[in-house]
Amino acid sequence: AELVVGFSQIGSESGWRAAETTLTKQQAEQRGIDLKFADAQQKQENQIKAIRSFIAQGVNAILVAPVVATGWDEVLQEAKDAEIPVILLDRTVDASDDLYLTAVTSDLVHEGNVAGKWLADTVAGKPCNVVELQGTTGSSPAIDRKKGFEQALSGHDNLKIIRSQTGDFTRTKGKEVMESFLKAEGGGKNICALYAHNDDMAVGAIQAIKEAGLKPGTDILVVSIDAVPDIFQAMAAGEANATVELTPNMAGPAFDALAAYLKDKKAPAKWIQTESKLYTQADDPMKVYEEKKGLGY
Amino acid sequence: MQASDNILSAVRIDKGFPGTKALDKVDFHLQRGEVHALLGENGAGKSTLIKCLTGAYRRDGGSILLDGVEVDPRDTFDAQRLGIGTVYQEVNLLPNLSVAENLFLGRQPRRFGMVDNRAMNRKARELLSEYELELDVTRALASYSVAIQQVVAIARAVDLSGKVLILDEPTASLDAHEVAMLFRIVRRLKARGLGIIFITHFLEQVYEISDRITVLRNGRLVGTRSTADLDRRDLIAMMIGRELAAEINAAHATAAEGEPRYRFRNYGRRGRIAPFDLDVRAGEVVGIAGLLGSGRTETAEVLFGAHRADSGTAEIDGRRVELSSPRAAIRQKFGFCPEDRKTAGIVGDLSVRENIVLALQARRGWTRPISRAEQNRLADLYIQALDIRTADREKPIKLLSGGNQQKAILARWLATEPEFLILDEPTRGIDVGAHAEIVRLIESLREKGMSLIVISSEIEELVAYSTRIVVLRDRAHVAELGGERITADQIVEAIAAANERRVS
Amino acid sequence: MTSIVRTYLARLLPQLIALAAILIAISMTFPGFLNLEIQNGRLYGSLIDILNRGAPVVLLAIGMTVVIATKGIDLSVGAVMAICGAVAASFITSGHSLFETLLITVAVGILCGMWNGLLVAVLDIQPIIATLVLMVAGRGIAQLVTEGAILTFNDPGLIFIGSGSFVGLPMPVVVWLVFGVLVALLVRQSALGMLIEAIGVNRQASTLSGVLTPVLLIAAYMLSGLCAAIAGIIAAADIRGADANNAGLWLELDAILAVVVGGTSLLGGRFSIAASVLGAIIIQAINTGILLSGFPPEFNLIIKAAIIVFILVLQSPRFRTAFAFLAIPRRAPKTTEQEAK
Amino acid sequence: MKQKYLPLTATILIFVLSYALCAAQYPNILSTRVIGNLLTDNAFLGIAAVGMTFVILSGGIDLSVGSVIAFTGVFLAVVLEHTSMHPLVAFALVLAITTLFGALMGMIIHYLEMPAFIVTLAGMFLARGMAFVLSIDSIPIKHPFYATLKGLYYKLPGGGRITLIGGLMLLVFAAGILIAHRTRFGTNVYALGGGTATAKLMGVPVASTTVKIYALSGLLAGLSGIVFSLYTSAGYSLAAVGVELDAITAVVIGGTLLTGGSGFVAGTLVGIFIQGLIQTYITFDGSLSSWWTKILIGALLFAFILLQKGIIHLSRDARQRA
Ligand SMILES: Nc1ncnc2c1ncn2[C@@H]1O[C@H](COP(=O)(O)OP(=O)(O)OP(=O)(O)O)[C@@H](O)[C@H]1O
Ligand SMILES: Nc1ncnc2c1ncn2[C@@H]1O[C@H](COP(=O)(O)OP(=O)(O)OP(=O)(O)O)[C@@H](O)[C@H]1O
Ligand SMILES: [Mg+2]
Ligand SMILES: [Mg+2]
Repeated sequence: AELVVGFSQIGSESGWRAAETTLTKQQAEQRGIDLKFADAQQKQENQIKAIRSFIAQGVNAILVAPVVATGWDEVLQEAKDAEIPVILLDRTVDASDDLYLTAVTSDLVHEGNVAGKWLADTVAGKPCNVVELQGTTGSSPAIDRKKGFEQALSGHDNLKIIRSQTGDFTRTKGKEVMESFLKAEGGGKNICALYAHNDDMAVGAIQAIKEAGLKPGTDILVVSIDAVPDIFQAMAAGEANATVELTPNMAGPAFDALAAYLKDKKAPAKWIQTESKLYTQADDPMKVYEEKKGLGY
Repeated sequence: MQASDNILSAVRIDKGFPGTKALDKVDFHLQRGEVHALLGENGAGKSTLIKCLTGAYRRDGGSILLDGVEVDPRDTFDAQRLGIGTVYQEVNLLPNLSVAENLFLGRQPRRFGMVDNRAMNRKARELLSEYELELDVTRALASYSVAIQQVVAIARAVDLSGKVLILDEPTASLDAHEVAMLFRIVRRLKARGLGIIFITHFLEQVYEISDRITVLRNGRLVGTRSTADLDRRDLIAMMIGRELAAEINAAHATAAEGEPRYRFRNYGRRGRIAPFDLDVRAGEVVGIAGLLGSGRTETAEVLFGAHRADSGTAEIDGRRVELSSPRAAIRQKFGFCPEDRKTAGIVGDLSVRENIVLALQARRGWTRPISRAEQNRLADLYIQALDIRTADREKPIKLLSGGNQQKAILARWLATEPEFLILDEPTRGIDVGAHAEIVRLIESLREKGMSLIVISSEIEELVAYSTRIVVLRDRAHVAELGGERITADQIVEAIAAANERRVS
Repeated sequence: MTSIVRTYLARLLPQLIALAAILIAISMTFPGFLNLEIQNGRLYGSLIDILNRGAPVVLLAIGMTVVIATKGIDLSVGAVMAICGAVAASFITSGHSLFETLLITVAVGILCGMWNGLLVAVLDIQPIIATLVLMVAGRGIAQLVTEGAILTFNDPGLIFIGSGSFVGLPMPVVVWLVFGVLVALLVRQSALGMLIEAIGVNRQASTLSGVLTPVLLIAAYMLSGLCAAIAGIIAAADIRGADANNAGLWLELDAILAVVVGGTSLLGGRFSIAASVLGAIIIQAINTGILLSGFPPEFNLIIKAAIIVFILVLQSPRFRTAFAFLAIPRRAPKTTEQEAK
Repeated sequence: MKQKYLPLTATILIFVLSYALCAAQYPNILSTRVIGNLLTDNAFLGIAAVGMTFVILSGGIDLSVGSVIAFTGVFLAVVLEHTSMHPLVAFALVLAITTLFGALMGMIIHYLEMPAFIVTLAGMFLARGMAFVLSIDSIPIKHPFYATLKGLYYKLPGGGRITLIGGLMLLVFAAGILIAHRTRFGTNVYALGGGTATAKLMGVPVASTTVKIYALSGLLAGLSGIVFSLYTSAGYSLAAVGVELDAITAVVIGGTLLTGGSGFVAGTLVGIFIQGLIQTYITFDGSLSSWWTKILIGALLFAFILLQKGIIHLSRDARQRA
């Protein structure tokens, strides 16, 4: 019979996540999988409910993009008892690893690290004040991307994070917070670089920098994470400098691992890490933009 | 006077509101086993005094002695514990609770720590049977008429009053039968040694039941007299500070001539009022009489389109009209003073001025605002014409005394210069002076050619101004009296006849 | 005339005091706060930022004020903002002219308001729940339009609404100023204001007095929808894209808060558009102040809550009566004079 | 049947009907697993909704519920991680805190005469702010006692389970029903909903009742937070965002008037089940995109309200004709 896979998605809070959903559906279709999609609207309880419903329906496998790391033991145990393999997408959980088949994720700390390294290399020892736009307070990407970035900066005394506020991962807040950074730091004269936890905030901040009469990309370096299409446009225009890719295609590797497992019960590695590729203005941003445009970002 | 006779004494009570001195060093003494009438014009401060006595308002000065001991009830709960039961002026019960819960709120019988609903309902039924009321006490209070609610409020207060019972215009919405019943109970309590404070604007009732009278005017004490020593004329003079020009003349108005202007045929609404025929001429006052719950208010509401009629036709001057909503009726120059002023009449937070111009403005539409100067003129005009006691026209109407609110609503409709005016209990809660003025007003409106429908529980009053009287029973029109037959006796007989028929 | 101005000022006094206090507090922690300069032909500074960033909430608060005055509430405004932003973006990117786009967007907003109004006025559903329906479904509709992505556009006209300037002021500020004045004039120069207040205080009595209650109720929600549409356009134009997922998220709460800080009772009745606008500016001032303060973001909510509680406590009837005692000595001599006569 | 039971009956009717409809399409919905899940997954929401019912019955509203749940979770996680306190002691402590928090809001609402909507909105900011300050990380709770509690369940035939927290929710509902209808406090709550001024004139202790109502809501929100922390074995400051709206929706779908004074605690339980059913149905269907999910939830919410209105209307008409 046809393979039935349940997919509990966090929600649709950003373009990146919409792209992930689109790609997951595409991948399922290509493989002839019947994908049961459940949107949790950013709530863990809804994800748990969805997984329980999947178990009650008797699906063959479950994909989860967990909204938070903790709190999954019980429901994963239930899935295990029902002998339904579970694959984690894009974030891992804080549970014993025999409760799930594998996790297809990037390393959030590593992403921040890549961004930080790029910045350290680029300023090359010159003193540089960095402002940081954090993600939603308390969310794991915000915590980990901050951590990774700070790790990369440690040991570079020339780099200093002078201001750090949350921009809630949105363009609007990114712009608003950047405006206040600019005001607070002498109209932006004290700022040498911006690190944003996602591209959307960076895109908003770039507008704020322009409206303050400065040149983003030159007066203030801009580095961010995700690699959504719009940041490539900004990079092509010289307004953004670098971005670290977080691929939205987590489902492809996940389905491959699942197929292999179902075929001959061969358990895959517990962690399938996706690449955190760094893009800079040197990487023909317009071409990448064209490639990514159609993916549902 | 010996302090020991006094069960409740209020000494030099002061109470001010922004812009008003509602009570000015008022003394009041209530003796054991007496019915003490508290009288005064609308806005004299009667309700305020009551509220100060029961802790509903904080008084600004003065002291209260209960049984010679100084007390200071902080709220009505305190007052109840002290044995003071009160019926406040507007029905102050909770419409969403059941009748039984209203009666026993805060003192429900309990078993094993839980409220014993069965016992409570039983006790409620027992309590109400004293008032000849057989209700389903588990139903929400809201499903009963204002009158029944009033009786329930009285029953509750009586049951709560160990020492003092205060009744603030309890009879306003009661008919003769219920009033008689209330008085029987009051006499019984009096014999038990309770002190009873009784506020009303019905002077007959004052003379029937009270032992002493205290009169307030403009927040000041005018005096306390023994009822037996005070004749009606002097009493009125004490209340209004001058002689009343003339009392209501008993002779009724003559019937208007000519073709009916307003013709309702087979008009009614299922479940509310049985289809009826009604003709009203220009310059005619049709009085509507009937017992409580007989469907008088329903008749008015259907005529005004507040509840859309589902049968029959309406014609004005031979022209068919649709009275499908209050707006439609107002377009035909109808006006309607509802009986329940608190929920259907006043717009509490708005000023007296805005309340007066509201209907006129609504008819003109929002694009044609009445200028502020014109609003002020209208408001001042009616404040003066109807003698509405208010500090100024910008005072929120909810801060006016009950009777003055009623007058302001009347003014709202007069301002629209209606041709067909429906008044549901227009004199309820209105003082003697104003009462006479309103009766005169009704007559002068009729003389100007207006058509009026007036609903009143006061038969004498109906006789005074009606050119015809319709009698209702069980939500149907059952009799019509005209010409010579408009006398109090005839009306009572018609109602009674109807009643007998119901019994048989 | 002067007396009208004076009553007007008296009405706005608590809000003005609160705003002044907050501005002073911020400028003490952040000295450059009150600086204003002209840059590229427009005013530039934190104060302007407050006015500019406050635009969506100010606009929502204008509509919300009228809805609340009718004893209603409109939880859907955030979602309607998202819908309208999405509609604007999708029309402009599919080649429609700016004029057509704005027209359609505004129409969509008004339509959303009409839907709410019909539920409240005709079906008699409680406002919170009636508008909750659109609050939940509306964001879905917006995402349906953008398919969950951020729909970016480059139309200079539309962008101008978000980040252009006019007579030195950012366009959003101009828009809300003009719109606010228009609405205030509309309700106060016509009889609308009074009729709306009457409905809010006592719907039954108003209907019996011939007020067209259902129509006015629907109109109030339509106005709120219109406000949300304009706010949605501004929010989208600001970031040159429609973010259906986040545009206007939880802004309904800020708008309601603004109305309450402005002193309009949630129980309906008396309202003041100007006071609500001030309320919205106060809230934005708090937000901007927090951003400038440099505290870690974990503290944002606590600081905001504390300041709001403080302002509301100062405004609460209990405190105002206490405050009134301070005002009494000015009036007292007059009364004694009168009594002496 | 009594008029006042009409909304409740309508709600139950709608629930049974829609359950049957869902089951016709997906027979698996009848499995004990789904029924067990309905209880377990909605336990925290149900408990919070009981408190919300009281608040709404009194004519108020409590927007702080979701944040208090998050705060409770984070507090427990932090305390259990950093101290050797027994979870039961921590439970008692956190319940005391949330009850006090609710009582404080009640006091502000009553004594400062401020609208509940705004006071509890500030409470919502404050409670979540406190959670952030305690920790922005999500913290797992690994105390063995938690495992013990989670091991307590009754297994139904067919794989379903009645868990401890599911059972607790039913208990709370039972207690809520008892308090609402069989205590003086309960009647006082309805009295406040009928009109504060009148209730005061009738001698209802308005101040203490108001404070108790919000304290109760705080207590139940805290309990709900404990249940949530059992449910996820973690504390997380971003948890339970918007739960207050779900609770309010459940209360209203359950037939309680938001204006206060009329409704039933039992109705809220049905409201919770209806919401749970909607979610289960959507997951079983599994073909809806994120946006269609939202639109459908909104549409179903609307449909339920409409149906309820319709049923009430029809039966009222029928009575009038009779
Ligand atoms: N809460 C209040 N705020 C301001 N003024 C008030 C308030 N309550 C009463 N007043 C004013 O106090 C005065 C006395 O009112 P009160 O209600 O005691 O009159 P009353 O004698 O009971 O009249 P009525 O016969 O019409 O009921 C009136 O002028 C009224 O406007
Ligand atoms: N059994 C009942 N069920 C529901 N509502 C009732 C019932 N009896 C009376 N009412 C309501 O109470 C109000 C008064 O009743 P009705 O109009 O019959 O009395 P009335 O003849 O006007 O007498 P009064 O106005 O003196 O009470 C009306 O609004 C009516 O709808
Ligand atoms: Mg009075
Ligand atoms: Mg009547």
